[in-house]
Amino acid sequence: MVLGFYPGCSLKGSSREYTESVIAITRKFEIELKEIPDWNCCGATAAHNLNKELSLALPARILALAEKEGMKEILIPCAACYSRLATAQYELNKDPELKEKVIKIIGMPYSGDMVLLNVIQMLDKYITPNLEEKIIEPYLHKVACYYGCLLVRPYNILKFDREEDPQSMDILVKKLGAEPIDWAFKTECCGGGLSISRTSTVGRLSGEIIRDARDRKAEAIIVACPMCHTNLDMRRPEINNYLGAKVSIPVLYITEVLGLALGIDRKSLGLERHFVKVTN
Amino acid sequence: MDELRKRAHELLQSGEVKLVIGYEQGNGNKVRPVFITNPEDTAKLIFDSRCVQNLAVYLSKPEVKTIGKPAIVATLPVLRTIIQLASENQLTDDSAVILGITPDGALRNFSTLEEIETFINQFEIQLEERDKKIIEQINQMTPEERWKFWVDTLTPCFKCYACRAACPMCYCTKCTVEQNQPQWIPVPSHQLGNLEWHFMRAMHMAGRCVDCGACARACPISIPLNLLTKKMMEDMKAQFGEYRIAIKKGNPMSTFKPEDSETFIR
Amino acid sequence: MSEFEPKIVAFVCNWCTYAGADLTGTSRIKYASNVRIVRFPCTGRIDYMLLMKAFGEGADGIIVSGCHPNDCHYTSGNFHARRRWIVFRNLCDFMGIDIRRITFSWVSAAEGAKWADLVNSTVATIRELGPYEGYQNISNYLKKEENHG
Amino acid sequence: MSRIGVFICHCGENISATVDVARVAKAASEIEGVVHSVDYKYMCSDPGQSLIKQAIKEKGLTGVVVGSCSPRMHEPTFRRACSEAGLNPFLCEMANLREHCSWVHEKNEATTEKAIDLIRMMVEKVKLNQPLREIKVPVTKTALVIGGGIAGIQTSLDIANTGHQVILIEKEPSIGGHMSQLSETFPTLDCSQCILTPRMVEVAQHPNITLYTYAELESVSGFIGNFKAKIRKKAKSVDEKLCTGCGLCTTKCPNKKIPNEFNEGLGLRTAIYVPFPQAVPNKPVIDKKNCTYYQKGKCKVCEKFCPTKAIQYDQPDEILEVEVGAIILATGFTVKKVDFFPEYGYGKYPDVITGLQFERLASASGPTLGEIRRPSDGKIPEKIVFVACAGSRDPAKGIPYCSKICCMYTAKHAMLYQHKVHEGKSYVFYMDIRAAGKNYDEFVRRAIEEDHVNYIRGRVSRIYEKDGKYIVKGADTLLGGRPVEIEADMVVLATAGVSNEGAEELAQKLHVSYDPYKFFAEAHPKLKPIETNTAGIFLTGACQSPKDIPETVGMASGAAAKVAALFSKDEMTREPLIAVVNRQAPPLFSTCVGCFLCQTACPYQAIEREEIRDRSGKLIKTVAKVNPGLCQGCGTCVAFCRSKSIDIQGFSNEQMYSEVMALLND
Repeated sequence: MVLGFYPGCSLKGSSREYTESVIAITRKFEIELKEIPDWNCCGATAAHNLNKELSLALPARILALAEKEGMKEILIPCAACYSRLATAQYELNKDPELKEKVIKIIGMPYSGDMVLLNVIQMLDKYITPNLEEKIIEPYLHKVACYYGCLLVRPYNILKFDREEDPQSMDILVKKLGAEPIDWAFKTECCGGGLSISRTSTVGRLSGEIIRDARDRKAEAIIVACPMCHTNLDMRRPEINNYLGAKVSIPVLYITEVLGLALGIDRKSLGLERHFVKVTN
Repeated sequence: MDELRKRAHELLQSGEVKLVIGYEQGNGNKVRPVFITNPEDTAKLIFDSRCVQNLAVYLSKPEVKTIGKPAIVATLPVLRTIIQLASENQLTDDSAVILGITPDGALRNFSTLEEIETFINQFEIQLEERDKKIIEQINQMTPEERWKFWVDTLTPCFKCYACRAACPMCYCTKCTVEQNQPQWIPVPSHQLGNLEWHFMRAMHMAGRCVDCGACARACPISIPLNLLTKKMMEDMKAQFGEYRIAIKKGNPMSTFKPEDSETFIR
Repeated sequence: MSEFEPKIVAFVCNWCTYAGADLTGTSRIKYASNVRIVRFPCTGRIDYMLLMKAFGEGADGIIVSGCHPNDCHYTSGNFHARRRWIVFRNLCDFMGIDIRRITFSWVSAAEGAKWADLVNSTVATIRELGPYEGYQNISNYLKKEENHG
Repeated sequence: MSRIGVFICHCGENISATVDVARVAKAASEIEGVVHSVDYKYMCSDPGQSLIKQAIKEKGLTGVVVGSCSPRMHEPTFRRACSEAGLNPFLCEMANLREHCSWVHEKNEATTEKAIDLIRMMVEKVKLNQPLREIKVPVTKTALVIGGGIAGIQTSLDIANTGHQVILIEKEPSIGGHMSQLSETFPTLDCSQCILTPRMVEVAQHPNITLYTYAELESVSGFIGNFKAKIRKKAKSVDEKLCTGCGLCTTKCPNKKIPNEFNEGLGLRTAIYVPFPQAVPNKPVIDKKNCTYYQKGKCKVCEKFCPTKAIQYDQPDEILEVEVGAIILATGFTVKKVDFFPEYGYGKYPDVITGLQFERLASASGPTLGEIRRPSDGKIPEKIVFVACAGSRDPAKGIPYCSKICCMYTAKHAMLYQHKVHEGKSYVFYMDIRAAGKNYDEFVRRAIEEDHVNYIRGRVSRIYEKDGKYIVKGADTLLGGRPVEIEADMVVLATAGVSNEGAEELAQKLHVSYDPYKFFAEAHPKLKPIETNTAGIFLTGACQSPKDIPETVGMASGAAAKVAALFSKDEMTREPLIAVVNRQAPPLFSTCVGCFLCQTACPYQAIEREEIRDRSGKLIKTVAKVNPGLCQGCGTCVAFCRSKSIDIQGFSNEQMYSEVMALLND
């Protein structure tokens, strides 16, 4: 089976481990990921604040390229990219006039019927049905599933999971043997786009998330978004500084946890690339 | 065919029915409807691909009703007609014995209308490619061209009302065209009278037409009348989700959905 | 020859649009005088054949208006009417009857301004389209015949 | 031959300033069939009406057209005038020269032309008008009140006190409704039950009121003055005549762990139970779903202990058929439960409760006997947070409207808390304080100023539990949106008031319209807030929209007055503008062919089947027949009938046709 694949910038840079773990898993289930050729920036996070047409044209071009390749379904692991592509698809399908305009801008035919999958949707659709027999090492840890903002919002566009108290990752990690904690920070702000510009704010916002996960005795935080990961993992010094304590709970992508349960080696999953060490 | 004759014979012999409505060999290569009351005459019955006239039209004729309970040779369009008539309270389970003919030509007995409904539901009403093409051609015209097309097409009509007589759904005892207080449809067969007659006839068929083609076949000057009903059927399918003949569903024109499209309403 | 003055016939329901047009009056909002209102109890009562008759008798444009969905005084007359209009409009279009000349609308008893606006824009549209010669020609043919007879 | 009189009104200058009335009158006089045409300054005035009456008598008019204002304004006036002069009132029509002509057009030739057209239209119509008789229908002077809360109680008492019979049905085992659950009432802080209980007893004892509790409406047919209702009396499993209400069974029932609905789940009850001590009737019912005997076939403890042998396990549901002349809907409302709010804990935190639950905690008859204690551990909360607008005014939650009562009861709750827990600290998160009402704002000010409740203007984004505290995260928008966090011991959500489950179904049974939130819709938002669009069915209380007690009681009395007015006569008249299926001489009998597609189109189920039989009883044909009592005259069937067999009086095919013809044939 072949799935279209849109990595976006993070998965080629700061979150290479996310890409690696996604590929490791799909390979295990004989799914080939075909990268959309000549892909461009999805427009996150700035474009839609500056220029609506630009913010729609960028994702539209990506989707048009995928259509040209004959793809019917594409995987978008990055939550920000997923949100942008899904939003553009929704906006353009809603407004035929705008769609015509954007088609003119990108200079390519675009139909708008591509099926877009975030990583959890992909796992639910293609992996979990045949998962049980393949689990070698159940992930027997208490974990905090952290969804962030873009994976579940806005509900009326994505129609994926409930936006205030999402459950999809919790259900998935239970299948892997983990015990998800019940907590209130699943969709709290991690500081998102301020990762570079205002690290102290990230320290404070992500700090509150880490604090609650720690207090509730989570042994790992599970994410499905490169931004979440960057802030919770790479900005740990700032977080620790804010908390006044050293917290060493690792932050894992859902695909990494899955990979561990499937017995894939740490290196293939990119676990060595984390700032906060992932111990066994 | 033997089976059909045998069954018809049985029915008349036993007195279960008083009349068998079927087809017989006519002049030349033509077939025509036959009304058999004598068991011996059942040998006249034939059935082949030439037998396309919708016999259900006779079920509501008073002349037929006075004879007694009929049995009727019923092809798919006839079966559809029977269900539509039943939905309009014109028939019940006991009204007639149905000598069903399946699309592959086999005799099939139905004991209840419900059974017939289940059967016809396997065959959705579909337009033939030829009709689709003609409708598409008309759609492609400008409104002015369409207007001219229909005025020209309908002008030769001389209002013989054969279409009405052949249509099994036109069973009103007093047709609107025969009303003169007010005079809804002008009597003469001039352009306006023709247009309004055919327009109204099509509207009366909305949600009721079973697409048997009887009206067009009956037209002595071959006006493709059923293009109107066919087009309407397609439109209704698109607008209301389905076009299905059923006993209890409620006619699409006398029911509604709160979410019906209203993009054309300001 | 003087400028073409369209003849518009409005078929409206008693409870919403007729009352809405009353409100236009009490609010003294001015609109084009080309329209003549025919009052029906409900849009559900409006017979499509009357619309045909109006064209046949020389109307250049038609307005059909009633209560907004869920506002019908009779609960569902307007829903039935809407269904009928959907089918009617499609058939008109297929037969080349100029559907631009029939404006369907919902005008509530509180929408006096909307009524004025509706009439004005319909008059403007019809003015641009000109007299409905297509329909009038075939009905003049009728009158000719009658004169013969 | 028609002899039509045309009367053109100047309406002071309202018409004559833009329309050349004299010319209109002259043009009218030239229309075929018009024998009299005049204009006059004020047609609706006494002398104006006399002109009409005089002409009817002197000229022997067979029809009258008054060209003046909207028929919605003066049609009754002119029809009455005609009637007084001996002309059938339905032979009078009005042309709307004011609202539809003089007021909306400029003074010019075209406007006068239009006025002439409008007159011509009506002259042609009136020529075809038929004399009609008003329909008289008898009135059954019994009212059916559905719902036994304060609305139903008040309206029942008021109707009963006018001397008419009332049947009151309540789906719960006792009347009382939400008001009986309340602790104190705003803005006076008097005890809710103390003021309600006497009325409940009065209902039970009133000779004109028949009370059925544990009963629901099954179906309704008929029309104003003549409804037939089927009522399902659910089996109580207790013979009400034998039961003395001693209560022994309820103390002996072994199944004691059923969440108590009256206490909003904060207490427990037995399977055989009386909902609360002051219940009316004060006799128990068996809750079959939770009864061991019904579920497992064994137990019968209550039967064993009952001293009067009142327990009847095999008692069936009973269907009563009653005839009533009016129906009052008083079914009330409900509040959203906390599980509606994932961000506030999705119902998983025991100490995050609804306002209605707080009422039970604060009530002396409640599970804590009036002490404010946490449901989880019984501790008295030291810090309590009230969240107003929990769901209300929140389009994202699908509830854009204001629930109206929450601001007031939240202030009351905070006050009650402060009165009971002197050292406690209370916070109210609010969007706006809506305290419009007599002594209402003063009440809220008292909470803030005298009882020192901390009001914070802002919304709560999330509530989560940490170390035994509930962290309430919100914003203080008066401090520039500064985030606020309060570690509370208990949180009370003023959850949105919503329509009852089953409201939609009930509305459809009664053919009453409802709004998108399933609250029943009034006939006119301002002038008919009590009537529904279905004649003879009235609304009262929170089933129309959330409202407080005084407003509910006022509305209930209003509904009672409407019913009393209806019952003040033995017969009522209706306009005869209804549909009729034609009848003709044999052998046709009617042009109707009995396809009955009109039946599904009729919003009122007014179309019946009539079987036409010959002398020997053989069925000749089945044709449609309109029930004149049910038909409201919309005419949907008329436009639908292919053979034009149905017509509507007053707006007949001929009349409408001739109007169109008159307009265009010039």
